[in-house]
Parts: sequence; structure tokens; C-alpha cells
Amino acid sequence: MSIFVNADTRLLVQGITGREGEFHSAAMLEYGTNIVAGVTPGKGGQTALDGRVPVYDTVADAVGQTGANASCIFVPAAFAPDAMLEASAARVPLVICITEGVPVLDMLRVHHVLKANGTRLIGPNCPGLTSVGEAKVGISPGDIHRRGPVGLVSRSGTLTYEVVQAMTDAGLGQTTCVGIGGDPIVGTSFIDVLAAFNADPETEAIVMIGEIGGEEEEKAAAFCAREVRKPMAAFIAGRTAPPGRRMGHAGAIISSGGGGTAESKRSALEAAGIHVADSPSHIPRLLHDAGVG
Amino acid sequence: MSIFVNADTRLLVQGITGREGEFHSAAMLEYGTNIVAGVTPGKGGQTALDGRVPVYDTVADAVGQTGANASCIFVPAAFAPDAMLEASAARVPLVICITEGVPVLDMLRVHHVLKANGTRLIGPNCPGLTSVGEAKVGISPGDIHRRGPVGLVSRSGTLTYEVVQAMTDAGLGQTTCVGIGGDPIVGTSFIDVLAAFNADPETEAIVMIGEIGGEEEEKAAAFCAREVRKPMAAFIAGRTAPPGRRMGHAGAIISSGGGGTAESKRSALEAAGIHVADSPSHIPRLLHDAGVG
Amino acid sequence: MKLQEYRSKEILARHGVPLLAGETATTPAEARAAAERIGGAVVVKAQVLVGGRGKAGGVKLAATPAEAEARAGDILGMDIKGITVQTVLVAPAADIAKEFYLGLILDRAARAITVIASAEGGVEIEETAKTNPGAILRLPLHPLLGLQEFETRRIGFFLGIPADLRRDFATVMRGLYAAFVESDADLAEINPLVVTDDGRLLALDAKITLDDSALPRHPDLEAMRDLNEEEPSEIAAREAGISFIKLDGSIGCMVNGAGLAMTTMDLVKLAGGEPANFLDIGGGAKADRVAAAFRIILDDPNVKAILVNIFGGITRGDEVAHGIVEARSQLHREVPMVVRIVGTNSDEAKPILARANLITADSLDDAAAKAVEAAR
Amino acid sequence: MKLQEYRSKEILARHGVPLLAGETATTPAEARAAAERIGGAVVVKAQVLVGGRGKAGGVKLAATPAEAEARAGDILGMDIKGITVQTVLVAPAADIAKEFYLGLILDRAARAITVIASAEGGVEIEETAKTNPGAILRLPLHPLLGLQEFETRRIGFFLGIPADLRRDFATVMRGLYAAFVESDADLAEINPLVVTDDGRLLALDAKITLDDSALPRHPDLEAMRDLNEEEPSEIAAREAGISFIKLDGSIGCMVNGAGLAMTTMDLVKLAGGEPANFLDIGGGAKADRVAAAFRIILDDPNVKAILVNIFGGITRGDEVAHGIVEARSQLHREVPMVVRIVGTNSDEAKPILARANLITADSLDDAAAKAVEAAR
Repeated sequence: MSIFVNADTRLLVQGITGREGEFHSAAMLEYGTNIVAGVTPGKGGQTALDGRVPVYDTVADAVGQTGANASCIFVPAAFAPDAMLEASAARVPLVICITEGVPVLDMLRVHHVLKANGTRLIGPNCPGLTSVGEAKVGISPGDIHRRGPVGLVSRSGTLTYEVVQAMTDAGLGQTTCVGIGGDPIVGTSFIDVLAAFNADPETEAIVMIGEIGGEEEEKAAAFCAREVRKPMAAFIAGRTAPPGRRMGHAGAIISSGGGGTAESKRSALEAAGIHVADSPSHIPRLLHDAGVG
Repeated sequence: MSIFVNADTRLLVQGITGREGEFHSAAMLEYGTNIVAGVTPGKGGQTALDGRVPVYDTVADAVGQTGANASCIFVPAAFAPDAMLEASAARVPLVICITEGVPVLDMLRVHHVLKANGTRLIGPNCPGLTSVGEAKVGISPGDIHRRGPVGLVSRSGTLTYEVVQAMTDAGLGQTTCVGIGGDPIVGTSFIDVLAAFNADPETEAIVMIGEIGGEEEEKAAAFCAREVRKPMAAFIAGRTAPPGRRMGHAGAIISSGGGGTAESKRSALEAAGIHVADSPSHIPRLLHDAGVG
Repeated sequence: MKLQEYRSKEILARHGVPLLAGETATTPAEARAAAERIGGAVVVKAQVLVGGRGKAGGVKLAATPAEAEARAGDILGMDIKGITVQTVLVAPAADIAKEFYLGLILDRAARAITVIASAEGGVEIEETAKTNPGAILRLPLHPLLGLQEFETRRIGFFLGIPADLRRDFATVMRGLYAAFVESDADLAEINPLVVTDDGRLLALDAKITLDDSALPRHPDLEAMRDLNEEEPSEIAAREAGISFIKLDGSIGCMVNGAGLAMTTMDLVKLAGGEPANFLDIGGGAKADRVAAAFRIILDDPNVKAILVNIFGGITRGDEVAHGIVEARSQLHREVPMVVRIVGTNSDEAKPILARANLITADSLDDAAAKAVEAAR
Repeated sequence: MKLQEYRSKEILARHGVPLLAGETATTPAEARAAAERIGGAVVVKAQVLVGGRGKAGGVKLAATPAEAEARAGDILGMDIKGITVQTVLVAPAADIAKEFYLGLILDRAARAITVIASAEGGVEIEETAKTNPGAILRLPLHPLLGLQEFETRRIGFFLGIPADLRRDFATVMRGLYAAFVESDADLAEINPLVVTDDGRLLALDAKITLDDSALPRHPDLEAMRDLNEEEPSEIAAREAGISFIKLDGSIGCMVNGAGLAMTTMDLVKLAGGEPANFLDIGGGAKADRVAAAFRIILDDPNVKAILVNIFGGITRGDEVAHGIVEARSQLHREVPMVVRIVGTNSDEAKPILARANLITADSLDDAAAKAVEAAR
């Protein structure tokens, strides 16, 4: 099994005719993801990707016509909040927002509304997720994955690929790899994903990739100590990050008060019995040591 | 048993030092209602009602100090939305708003927020409710009631008293009498109250008093046909009301398109097997005919 | 409270909705002058708050100022469903290529502000709802978020707004929504919203109804009330803080509480009479308000008897009785009066009423029967 | 983006928060002139974005314009935590009877805007949080409703605002909230908010930090950026669309992706080196941005080696390699360069890099070690 998306996912892409949307939709199709519809206001009735995907003016139309049950959003930051609200209002149960740079006050509102609607949001500012061999949603490179027993959750993009590649190279395959995004407010938290992996019978071990800023890793560590009995390994980026500076990701900032450091997160994880790697390349070994693979 | 309030209710009164609030709080105390606190901003630390009730500046303080679990609101219409939000934010699970004349767009927001918070709101523009012999919350005259097997729900004030008096005179006592309010948007609907009466073992029969406007009575009729097996009697006010005019209550208006008439509601109830009285005075007889009392 | 077309348009224009405002006129000469200022063909439209003015001949085209004067002459003074036309709106005529209906309502069932849109503009939406319900889009808006861009797009695509007018349509939609919310409306509709032959999007007619409960915070809108179209008795009642609606029967009703007031009317009818009014005197039944209520009821020459029904509740019945007797003593016209008082000390109320020659009754049914009898 | 005190006050004043704005000065003479215009005693305050300026001697009272000139002379040019003071704010002095802390933060954990209030004003809130956490009220606001009156009252009662200033406090609270929301802030604080001896409520100091992601929709706020306090290299990077932060080490880093960039820095440190910067070149690693990134890195004379780490993913590794070689050929300064490219066609990338005398590496650990070695 896998979490959140699988071979039954009927994906809609919002912004499918944009440069990014089209490029990554092609890669998703190539991976085997079942893209059933695209949405670009004003291009309803056309098709995208060499006639393979019908385009609609609104998400409501797309859902009504195709039964799409997940939406991947590639629209620019200024329009992404509206796109997320549109998908949720059309009762799409899973929304993955790739867009970076969404203003955080917009995200507060969107997060609250989507949660009340029962919509699961992944992102924004995330690479998406891949249920290996079933569906790839977002911008991750598909070929680095290999099906196997490990679930992965991360706040990063390329750092995630780095870890996945290291695992695949070491013969450790994945069930689902989820990038939850690097913004201060994201729809799906570490705990949400960890709980899903914990409940997934095929996922035998879990890798968690955190970074400086906020306290979600600390909360996740407490959750793991309480709930998770599967082997885990972790990595936290940003041990050398200076305080008070935004390290690329809007959410990656050690507060001036000293909260959100890599050390704080590493100790919380270790206190929960989770081994924390010093380098992404050490993760396969930590998993092997824990009896995985 | 009774619904919504009972002898364990710890009541808070918002606006307790105002003219209306003080007058009716005295009557509630006299009835035996357990008023544990009052709130009037700026009068925190004082007492009301001859020293019997401590007054706080905020609902949060009052709840923190007294464990109040219900609030009755007597503040003027311009401040009532804020008062409802304050009670809900302080996690008071039951809020009864007596105030008339709350702007309906304010109520839309308040209704939505309170529902999301899990706060039950009764009213606004309602007489409150009485669980006979246990607690009277609001402005109903206490002495018209008599404990017995009938639950009553109504959109009106004095019309409710009229029916209660008729029942009491006929020897038919009540469990709880709930006035849900005469506004277009009220917190608790007929169906909510009917469901509670249906689940209450002491309530053997139910009386429902509706009036023109909206379609809540029609929905309630469908609900009763589906769910309620207890004997019922009903009355609908406004058979002679002209269309397009607001009949006192903000919610009592037959739409220009012809929706919300007394006849529409009467037929819906009768189609659900519920006898509808031509006069409030006939209700005891209808109940007797149904084997109640 | 209903607003006249020209007032509704004022509000919409203030929120950026494109329209041809025109000018109001209360005489044919004013209408001619307005048509001259406007230039070209105009429409002369009766400003009345009742529906169906078009069918009644209250809307006319005029090609010239002279014609505008003539048409205004026809329309001013005309009776439309009992209302005498006192004002016309003279507005530029538009060549219509396409008509839409666009409205916002306070949707009680959905507990939301709901957009109602139809590509069948120019007809009443209730009509379309019967003949072609599939042509109507109903879209409830989130009560805290309000109108969002995606909703505006969806409505525009549903209506088939031409691509080059989509931006203008968003302006209309945003303006209509802002007008609704900022005025505390419970209805705001543009019907028709048109595309003209020269490709403009315009609100040709508009109707806004306000939430009476919110009027206290909108003195500017309260000032738009058209007293010409209200019963003088209803105006007097409002000023006295009494909820009153004039009807055609002969039995005046004075009741405390809206539900009980309607019930009292219903029982009068059931007893074979016809209520002359709805009247809710409110809580407490204070002496001055009782007096005002009597005056308002008796100003109606049709009234042959009065039925007073007060469920005192916590208020003392004997005090209410004294108030009624006192108020009655000051009246200019005498009709039979049936008084029923229930509540604390209601037994003490009866002798007070009887001494003043008022008919008393125990039950409401009895009171209604006696009132009908007394009015014969 | 952090705003200077005087900018923050500008924004608060625009939203109705009562304060003594004062004037900025960049020379002692300007400070004297400002003090003359203001009249009476003034405070001369260094405008720097780092904390602790008071302890560093950056805030001084001046009783006369001559004193203001002298104090401004002391402060201008002063070094506060590495920042040279270029501007002072000359503001009227206030006699303080009581000080409060009042702030709004973007609260990640609560996913809300949270009010933070403390009756211990004038000290940093983090300090109060340690010494007297009970003195702090944290109140998360509803994300869709925003600040409500009852919340304002509660905060006022918590702080013990005198009854006659409650209305003014509501103005402050509403203004602070409006400033936060309308500026897309992630921090807005007034510290201290004071009651003066003559009973006025005033914001004496203010700090606003803006959400960088929202700056594109606030060109007016973007214009308030103080370039004097930024590293020139960071300004250049921002203009090139590169996320860059200057550090003190000797190994320049060029990476795609923020998490991987931090990881690369961490591994440099783990290998015994010190990173000279954080640099995320973003998606695609386009040639012009690669060139700009190299220039920015090499402008730092401390840089002795560069570590390039590109996880190409879908992007083709050979194209990235060509871009790097091309960009490097145009550089003014040569340092050893370790390049690691992963992703599609990464094997094809290696000979291209090797031909250009670039050091290649397979793993990131290996790359970090080679870079540290090369920098020695």
C-alpha cells in the first residue's frame, strides 16, 4: 500500500497549460500517473499534452466531468490561494500545491478553510509526493525511486531527492515519499504523514527529513515516542544556519529568541529514540542497523 | 430528563447589570436557576442581584473562576454578535441569545464560527428555554410551566407561553420548552431540538410551534417522518399574513415568490402524519387524542 | 426595506458597477430636461417598489426629449398595483445584444449569501426557476471568506460572458457583492445585466432590499426610504416603535409578540372576521405605546372593533389593564373593545377592564369570537 | 524584511496608533534642526535593525537642540553589533507613568495571528517569557474573523489599562492589527506602549517585520527596505533572483534547493571547513543565474574554494555542466571548484567538468571533503 495517492488517484492539474504545469504534467503522465483533467480558465474545451488531457475552465467543471479526486496546483503565487480554495470548494479531497512564495496570511485563511472543508492540503512550496510505481504528483524526479518498505517525509525538495537516491542506491525502496513543503504554514504536518505511515501495513520503516525553523519536528518527535513503533531514521538540515535569517525556505528560520534550531530538533528526535544522521548518505546505514531492508 | 439545560447548568449572564439582564436574572434566580456569574465589561469585581452573583469583566474570567457552562445574553443588538463570539471563544458550550434585532449578516458569521467551535447557540431573538423545575434561562414566565411528559419547541415568545399555559391548564406538563427564535438565521433549528426530544426518554410527546417564513418547518416535517416516533402536535402562525411583509419577526416573511406560507408548512406537517391545530387552544386535545397525558 | 431602482443604482455605482444612471423626474417637464441633458434615446421608468411595472405600462422608450416628456406624462400619476407613480427615472436607452440575471440573496436554508445567476435575463428569476431551472446557477458563498475570484470566474463561464468582458464582469460581481455586504442587504439583483450592441457590460435595472435590523447602523440608507409608498399608519407606527402592518379587515388587533399577533389575526379569520392589521406592541406593553397603538388602529375607518390580546408573562396584568383603560380614555373615536390579558395578576385585571366597559375574555378563541361579534 | 523604527511608526500612525513620530536625521546639524522644530526635550535614537541598541548607547535623551546635536554626533557613525549607524530618529521625550508590551506575531504553532501582551513593557518579551511567563497573555485570533472587540477588551483588562484609556487602547489594538494585516507582517510590536504622566497612551517604540513572500504586492513597503544595513552581496543576489546569505567561512557553496544548500553547508562544516555562504540557485540552474552566483560568491575575498552541488532531477546533468563551465570561463578570479551533479545524464556531465579542470565528486560527503581540502 501507499499513502494519500495511489493507482486509483484521478489527478487534476490546475495551471496545466502553463510552462511549469505542462512540463511536469508530461513527466507525471510518463511516470504513469492518471491525469484525468486540467484546468486553465478560458481554455475550457481545449486539450493539453498532445490531446491526452481535457482542459476545463473551472475545477467544478473538471470534477463534474471526470471525477477527479486530487488536484496538483502549478499556478503563480498570486493566484495559488484562490486555486486552493477553488479545489476545496469543488470538494476535491486532496490538494497538492507546488507553488512557492504564497503570502503567509493568505495561507492562514486557506489552511483554516480547507481544514474545515475536510480537504487534505499538501504544501504549498513542496515537491509533491510519489507513491512509488503508482502515482507521482508534483515535480520530483520519478526515476530516483524504487518500490520498497520505507516511507519518507520531508520539508525539502532536492534534499529529499538526495535521500531517496541514497536509499535507492542502497537497495532500500520506498512506499510513498511526501514533501510537505518549506513554508511556515503548510497543510499537512509531519505528524499527519507519520500517522499515515504508521497505519500503512506496507510501510515498515520511516525516514523523516526536517530543517531549522518552527517546532514541528519537536512535536513530531513527541508523537513518534507516543505512537510509532516502526523503525525510524531522521536528518535535520541547518546546523550551520545563523539565527534570524530566512534560509531560502520561508519557514526555515531560527527565531531571534533562539527557537527552532537544528540542535533542538535533533535532541528531541534522539530523546524519542530516533537516530539522526549527520549526513543524508548515512540514512541507509541507520535503517540497515535498525533491521530494515 | 430535560434537554440542553438542567439542574446542573451553571449559568453565566452577559449584560447582567443592564436593565433587562438584571430584571430577568432576578426572575431566573427566583425560579431556581443556578446563576454562577455575570459579565459586564468594566464592572469586574462587583456583584449583582444583592450580592448573589459575582460580576466579571470578560467571559474568559467568568468561566475560569466559576466553571460556567452556559451563557444567557441580554446585551443590545449592536453588541450581541461580539458577546456570542466571546462566549464561544471562552468555550462555553451553550449560548442563549435573547437579543432582538441582530443584523443578519453578523449572524451568518457568528453562526458559522460557533458551529465550527462546537458551541450550541439558541436564538437570537428568542425567549430562551425552560427545563421545568430545573432551570429557566431567558425571559419566559416561570409559573406557566408544570413538569410533565411533553417537549415543546417554538419560533415565538408569547405564542409559546400561550401554548404552554393551555397545556398546563389541561394538566399536560412539559420536560423542556425551547424558543429557538424568530430571526432568519438562528443557531438551533427545529430539527436540532426535535432530535434532542426524540432522544430524551422522559419526553413522551412533542409540540412544535412554527410560523410563516423560510422552510425550516418543512424540513422538520421530513425529519419527523423519518426519525420521530413520539406523538406530536403542531401549530403554525400566520395563515392570514400577506406575502412580502415582515410580520414582526425578522424571519416571518412569505417570500414574494410565494415560499414559506402557513399552508405549505401545514401540509408538510400533515403529510408527515402530524396533526396541526387551528388554534393554540386545540393542542392539548390533539395530544390527548394521541394518548398523551 | 426595499429601495427604488434609482437608489439601488446609486449604491451599485458607488461600488463600481457600470451602469447608465440617468436622472429622476417628478414632472414631465423635468423628464424632458433630463432627456435633453442625456441626449439620444431614453427610457422613462416608473419608480415603484412593486413588481410588474413593465407589464403595467410603467416603462417606455422615448426617442426625443419631447417624447420623453409625453411618456413621463403618461406614467406619472399612473396607478401600479395600488401605488401612484410619483417619480420616473429617465435613463439612456441601450441596444441590448444579450441579457443576464445576476443576484445575491440572503439564503436562509444555506445560511449563506448565495449568488443566483441565469443567462435568461430580463425575466423574473422565479419565472425561470419554474420554466427552466437548469438555466439557473445557485452558488452559496463562504460566510467568512465572501466572494472569491474562482467563484466570479465560475459564474462568468456559466453565463457565457464573452472573453473580452470577463474583466468587466469581475468588476460587476465584486461591486454587487460589496454593495450587498456594505449595505447589509438581504437581496441585491441586477436584472437585466446586459451586453450592448457596442460590447459594453451594463446593469440596466437593479433592486436592493435591506435588512431592517441593520438599518440603525446605516443612517444614509435609512434616509433613502420612500415614504410615498408607505401607508401613513405604518410610518406612524414605526416612529412609535410599534411593529404594524395595515390590512383590509374590520377588526383591529393589538397584541404583544409577533407570533401571538399573527395567531390572533388567524383566529379572527377563523371566527369569521377579517383582521384590520398586524400589530405587535413589543415587550412590557407600556402606556404610551398602547395609546399610540390605539390611535394608529383607529385611524383606519374600516375598524369596527378592537381585539387586545396581551400575554403578560412576568409583567403584571393589572398594570397592563390600567394602561389600556387610561389610553382608551384619550381616544377620538370609540369602537367596541375586547380585551384579554393573561399572566401575573390577570384575575385582578378583569374588574378594572369591566368597570371601563371593555369586553373581557378568558381564552383567545373566545376573545376572537367576541370581537367578530362586536364588529357586526 | 525588517523595518526601521521610524518606518514602523509611519505605518502604525497611518492606522491611527497614537505616537510621537519625530523626524529622522543623518547629520548632527539635522538632528539639532529637528529638535528645534519639535521643541522641548527629545530622544535621539539610532535607527538600526539589530537588537540591544539601548545597551550599546544608541538611545540618548537631550534636553535642548544643542544637546540633541551632540548626542546625534555621538550616535551617528557608532558601530552597533557590526552595523554603522547612519540615521537617528529625533522624537519628543515622554514622561512615562506605565509601560506595556503589545505585539502581534505570525504564530506557526497555533496557525494564527497571536496577540502577545505583557504589563512588563520596555523589556524584551523573550526576557519576560523567561523570568515571568505568567505576566504574558498569548491570544491566538480567529484566522478568518480577525481581531474582535471582546479580545481587545480582554487584553485591556489583562494589562490593567486605566478605564479612561480603554477607548484609546482599542484604537491602538485595532491600528496595530490593521497595520499587521494590511502590511502582510509576520511581526508587529509596540514596546513600550506607555501611559504618560499626563495620561496619554502612546507607542514609544515599534518594530515591524514583513513577510518576504508578500512583498511583491506591497511595492510601497518594499521601498522602505534599508539597503545600508544589507550586505552588498545579498542585495546583488536578490536582484539576480538568487537566495543568498553571506557567512564568514572560506568555502563558497552553490546549490539548488534550500534544504540541500543548508545540508551542503552542514557537511562542509562536518568535513572541517567553514561555509562562506548559503546559496540556493533555484530550479533549473539556468546559465545566467549560475554566472551571477559565481560572481557573488567570488566577490567575497575569504572564499578559497567553491563547492557546486546540483541535484538535477528532471533537468539534464550535461546541460548543467555546460552552463557551469561556460559561466566559470567568464570569472575574474579563479579558485578551486568541486562540482557534483546528480540526476539525468549525470555520467555525461563528468567528462565535461573534468575537461574544464573542475574537481568532480560522486557523493556529497566526498564533494564536501574535496572542497575543504582544496581550500587549504
